[in-house]
Amino acid sequence: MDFNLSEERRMLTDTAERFIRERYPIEKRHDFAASELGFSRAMWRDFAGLGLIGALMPPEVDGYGGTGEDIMLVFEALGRGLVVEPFLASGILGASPLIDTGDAQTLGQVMAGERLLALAHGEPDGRYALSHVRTRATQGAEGWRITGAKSVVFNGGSADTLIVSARIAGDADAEDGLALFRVDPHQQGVARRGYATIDGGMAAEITMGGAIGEPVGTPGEAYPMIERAIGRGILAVCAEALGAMEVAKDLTLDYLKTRVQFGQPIGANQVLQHRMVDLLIEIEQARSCIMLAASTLDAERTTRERNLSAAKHLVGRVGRLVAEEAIQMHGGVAMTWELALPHYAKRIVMIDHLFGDTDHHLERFIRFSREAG
Amino acid sequence: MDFNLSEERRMLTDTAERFIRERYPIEKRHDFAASELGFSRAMWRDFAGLGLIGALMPPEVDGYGGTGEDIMLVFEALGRGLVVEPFLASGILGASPLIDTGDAQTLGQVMAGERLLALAHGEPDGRYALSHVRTRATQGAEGWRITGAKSVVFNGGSADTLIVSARIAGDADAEDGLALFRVDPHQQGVARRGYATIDGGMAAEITMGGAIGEPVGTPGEAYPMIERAIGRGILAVCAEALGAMEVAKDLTLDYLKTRVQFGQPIGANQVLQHRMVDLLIEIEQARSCIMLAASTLDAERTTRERNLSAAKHLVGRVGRLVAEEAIQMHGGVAMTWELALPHYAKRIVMIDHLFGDTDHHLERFIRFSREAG
Amino acid sequence: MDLSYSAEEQAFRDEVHDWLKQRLPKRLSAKVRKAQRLTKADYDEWHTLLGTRGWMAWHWPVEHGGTGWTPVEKHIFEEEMIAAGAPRIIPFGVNMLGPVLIRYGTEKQKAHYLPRILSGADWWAQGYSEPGAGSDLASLRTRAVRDGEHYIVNGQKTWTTMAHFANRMFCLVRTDPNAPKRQQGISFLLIDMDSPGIEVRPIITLEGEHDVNEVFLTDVHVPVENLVGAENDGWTVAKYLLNYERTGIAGVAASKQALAGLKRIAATERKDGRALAEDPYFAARMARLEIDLMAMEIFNLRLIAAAGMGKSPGAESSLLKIKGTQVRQEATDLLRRAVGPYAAPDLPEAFDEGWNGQAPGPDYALALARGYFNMRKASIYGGSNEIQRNIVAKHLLGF
Amino acid sequence: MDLSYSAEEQAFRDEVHDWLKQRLPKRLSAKVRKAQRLTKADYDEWHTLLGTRGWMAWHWPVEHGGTGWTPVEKHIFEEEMIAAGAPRIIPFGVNMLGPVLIRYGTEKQKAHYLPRILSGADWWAQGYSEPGAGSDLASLRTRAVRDGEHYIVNGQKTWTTMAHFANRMFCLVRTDPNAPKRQQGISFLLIDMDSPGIEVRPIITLEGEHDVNEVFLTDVHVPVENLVGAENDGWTVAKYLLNYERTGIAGVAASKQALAGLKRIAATERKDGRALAEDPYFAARMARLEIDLMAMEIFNLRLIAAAGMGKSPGAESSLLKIKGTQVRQEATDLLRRAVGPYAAPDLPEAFDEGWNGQAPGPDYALALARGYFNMRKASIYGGSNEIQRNIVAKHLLGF
Repeated sequence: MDFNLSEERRMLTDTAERFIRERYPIEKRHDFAASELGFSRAMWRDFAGLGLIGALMPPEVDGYGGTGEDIMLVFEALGRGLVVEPFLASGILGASPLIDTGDAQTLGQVMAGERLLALAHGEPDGRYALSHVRTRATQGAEGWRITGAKSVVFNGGSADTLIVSARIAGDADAEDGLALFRVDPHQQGVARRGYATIDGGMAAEITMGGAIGEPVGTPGEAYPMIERAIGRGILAVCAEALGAMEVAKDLTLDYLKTRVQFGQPIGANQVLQHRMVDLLIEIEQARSCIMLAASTLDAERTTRERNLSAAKHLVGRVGRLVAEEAIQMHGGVAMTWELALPHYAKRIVMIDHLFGDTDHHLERFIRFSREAG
Repeated sequence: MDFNLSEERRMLTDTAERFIRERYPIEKRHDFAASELGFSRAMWRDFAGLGLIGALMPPEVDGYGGTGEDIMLVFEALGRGLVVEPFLASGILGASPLIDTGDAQTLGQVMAGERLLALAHGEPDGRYALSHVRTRATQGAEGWRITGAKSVVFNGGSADTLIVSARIAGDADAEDGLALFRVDPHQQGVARRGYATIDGGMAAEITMGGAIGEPVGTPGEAYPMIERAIGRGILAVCAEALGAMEVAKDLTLDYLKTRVQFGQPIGANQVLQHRMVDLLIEIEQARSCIMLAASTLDAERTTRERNLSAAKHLVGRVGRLVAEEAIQMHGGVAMTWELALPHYAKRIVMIDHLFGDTDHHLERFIRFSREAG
Repeated sequence: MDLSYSAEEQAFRDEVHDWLKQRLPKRLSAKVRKAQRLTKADYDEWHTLLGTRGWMAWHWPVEHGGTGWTPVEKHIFEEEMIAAGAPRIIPFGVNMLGPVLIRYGTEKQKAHYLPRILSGADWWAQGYSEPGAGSDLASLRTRAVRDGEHYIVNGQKTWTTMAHFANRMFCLVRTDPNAPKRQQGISFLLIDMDSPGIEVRPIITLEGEHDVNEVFLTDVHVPVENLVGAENDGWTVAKYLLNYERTGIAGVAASKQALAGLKRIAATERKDGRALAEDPYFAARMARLEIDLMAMEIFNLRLIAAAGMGKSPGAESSLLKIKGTQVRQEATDLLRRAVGPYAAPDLPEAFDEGWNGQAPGPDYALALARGYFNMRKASIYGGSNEIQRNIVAKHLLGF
Repeated sequence: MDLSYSAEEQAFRDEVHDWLKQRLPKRLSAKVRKAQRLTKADYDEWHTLLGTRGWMAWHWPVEHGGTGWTPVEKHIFEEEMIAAGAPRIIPFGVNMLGPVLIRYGTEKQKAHYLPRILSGADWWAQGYSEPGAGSDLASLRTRAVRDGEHYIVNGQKTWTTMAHFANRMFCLVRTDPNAPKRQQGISFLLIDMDSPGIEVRPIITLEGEHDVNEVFLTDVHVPVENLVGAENDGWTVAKYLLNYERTGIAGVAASKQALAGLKRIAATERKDGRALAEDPYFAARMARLEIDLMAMEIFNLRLIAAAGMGKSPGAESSLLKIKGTQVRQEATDLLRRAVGPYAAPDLPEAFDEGWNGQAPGPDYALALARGYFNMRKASIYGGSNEIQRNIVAKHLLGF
């Protein structure tokens, strides 16, 4: 066992954190989020230049990272800055099937910040069920045609390339019969409706009526790739939540020490001190569980998914506690847009709505634990 | 709506509380509990003389109470004194079917403190399932004969008369086909093994091999009577837990104000103050829910059982909190036999093991809520 | 003890229910149900209707235009109002200032202001909080200096709810900065919002809405006759206001309404091929909330009935406030959870009257994350739950 | 970062596992598994076996007979010991006094006492706590007055675990009552339990057991050479002891063992016709516990590895202690719940070796309510969790 970061990883973390601290103040973040695109293209290219997108990809596709540890470190830094650029959509969710199929060419464009991806997988009424796909793909003379509706697709409105899941066989909830397709969103037959999300992001509803798609991997056998993509996504957002929780805790600690009420810093109240201690403990518990999930991201399925669900469950539970306590200890000011803290709280809480909430993953953890025996 | 006690009820409560306060110190209680019988026959007769057993029975069987409110008030007082006399076994569980069938003669002996009852219903592997009965009864030339094993029967070792549930038809878990019998425990064919329980009570394992029994009510249709008996029992132990929680809270409050550490009463610590406030709130919540259950003890089934399960669930949840916090705030002394507090804590916690724990009753509440629509 | 509603109470409920069914404009209840933004005109319309029926000032003594209802009747009224989707009654005039004027106002003040509250002619704002004060009300720094027949007021108020709709504001100001205790030297003033020197600036809340404001006061002239109570005795007045009976402090009616909505949504949402309401975990979360709420309803009525007519339960109010906000916030948490991924989309335009766009998911999902984040305030304002615990520790537990 | 066990670590685990399989007497592991009372002879037997293998003082530096294990190896050792059902090593001599003597003892003290600890010849008790002191250790009142070549000790110690088995006790005493600060004027003494004037009285715990004692000291003569460290400098010694490395402070191994037992029981117990482990609520409670425990295992190793060999993680220990007790207590809570009505029967005689009576329910049920109530102490002793939070607030959060 070894709990230390390598020299390389330490440099990566330092670079990312310094850049975000210096170049990504919260006011700019709000401006980016409020723009039509929902993020800054210039900033995205800067992140690419720093190698932060490439750090999410393995050497097999000419990246320089891609392990669970890399994903964890990058996203923790992103979470600390509430970064709205599409790391999750492009660098993780859309990229994952292309990593699995070794599409170094497309990923080269992604790592350079030139091509934006989105994974169009979730559907209306699918909630968090991973295999729920009603979108259909059929093979005709001119290739594959896709018809169906995709829901809450992160950065789906701005993506240059969509990775779309569709069913070529089986019932709506079957794991078998799924396929992934590369779809050009600018073609006729694809309609996108983008909107903002409450935590500063962008998503889209996407409908396809006979859209042309090019298979990614073997049609009918895509479920494992989808699970891998979502698994990487789970690790990424857990680490992002961790970064955001650290900042929320630090901001609160700072506030408790500086805000004076009844003639003393409010942090002089023992109850607030003890509640801060509990936050500290729970954040360290979450970090530990995320480290475990990161370390087994490339392990066999049962171990990998069990640990991912453990982490996502715990982050959901701890995240709510941290967000609510940070707001409560700040008091009224935390209810204002002007302060940075509530934006951290919003992101932390809303991460529970990504890829399955705390209850969903507790159930899933139990299922995989039974498999593990 | 009216939240006040009648003059009569106020007198009943005052009498019970004063008697217990003055005549039932914790040292005597321990002596009673440690005796072979597990309680004091003399004290039981005194309680009878005060009318506290009769207060649990309705006028139809020559009692002078028997409503939910009466049961609540008596058991709250008993809980305050950690009384070990067999109110629950004789006055509630064993008495309930006799109330339902109007057996004023036997109940007269019970109210006088002369006859002890016990309800032998639970069985090995039955856990908290109300309809789980494997004990069989068959009717022969000389009447009914009962064969089977009963488990954790409160005061079953000392009872003069057992009320035994047995099955005359149906599967082990069917509600139909159940019967209740009056069984003389001194006959051949009944073996009893008594033992102490960790909270100061007594229980017994009872095996019957062809024991003679006399039906109580119509054989085959006893389930509603069993549910009534357990329902009254639920209300009783909820109220008992309430009384015990009040004392645990008061003892803790007193301790916080008098115990000096680091040069000040430990109650000067704001964290302990706030935690006491939370106990106060939760105890009042529990009291409110118990009042609701008491007020609908004679309502139609769905309302009655739903409110009983709500109260039992909440008492289980709040009880654990109160018991654990009271011990924690006392610190090391709470770990000693010598102090009264841990005995309250033990009883409060173990009440969750009677008639279904907090999870069991949450599930049951959900079931009855669906019935209520 | 009898916890069922009497025939009279049931008849009262029917009366309120029927009136609301007939007189509450459908347009308003539709907006309330969709969580849409209500305009000043919406509130004015509703206040006027209630005033006409004599139900505007339902907490007041009968002789001043109140109702004389029992605590249980008040509870029923609140339940029916919320169940019908009625806009809330803006409380600053009728629930806060009214009782203060009845107790401390001059005859002239009463004669002038009370009818205007009853009719909805005045919209009052509450000028208590100041920047940096938070729950420490007595630390206020807004100064009022006597100058002939006026006070000259300078300072700043904050968290002033709906001040952008108000034409008047009652205000705590410091009239004696040299008083030995901070609670002394404070006075209670009535201020016209159109006085020169008043500027209202919006505070945008975390979900991007404008309900609260900062109010800047620069050399604002307030006639001396607008003083309520004695000069430098404003703390007594303020405390009276805080302790005035609040039947609804636990928010039972609102939480019941939220739970009912939650149940509807959980019956509609699907999870793993069945209704979310049948998922054991979600069902357990809902059931725990419901049991807490059932208990709290009795707890609330018990305490209010015990305090007696027109009186506040005192420090017991703090118990209700704490539990009430816990239950209310838990309800908003479950509502947010219930809609899964659809909690994320945020369409601010959907909360304007007449919006007829389409939500990405079900319509009811749009307001739920907002509702959750917005309701975090419940445990902060009006004295945070920490302050409430301090109060209970001191006054009920004797620490 | 690599959170898997290396080949060397795995080999180490096998070595420990094999040794325990061969050498741990079945009689002892059976008693441990049944939660039966261990006698002094049981412990002595086990200590001697460990001492012979060189694993008695596994925290000590190699030069004094320790092992030189890494934190991960120590963690593995603890896991294997508990998994095998080994009796716990009584910590007072080997884990507490040993390191103190190595750091502060005279050469003569080291030469005399350390081998006797290694061999199990001495059984030490810890004389820290006093009546009324609780977590406020520095308020101690036991007096030691120098009289020639002796200290004359008078006072009372309490919560003295296993003092009825001990032949020696290390003790904090007040040697200078006039010191300006309470922490000054305290000394650290080694006392023979057979000295005249010592009386040990049992304290019966809430579940009716005798593990802890009161120790009364009346004019006890202690040779001056039994002073450890400088006179009046005992607080430094005491603090060192408290901060000495404790790999196992979070109790990960014990909680893992408890969880494994819980899973076995939940697979056996029936609820509504299926295994309790398949009940959604109970499964959820167990899974939450397991996830907390998985996280805590990493947390524990992270902090201990970061602190480095032989050093304590400092105030971080408090984080581990708090979380560790929460997890441990939760495990005992679920164990108690798991057996339903059978948690109630209490048969004290069942915990004596050789008992072959029958339990009313399953055998494993008998110890579970006792275990739950007994484990309440975990968040109280060794500095309550409240004290631990105070420490963290001060030293890690800078309050």
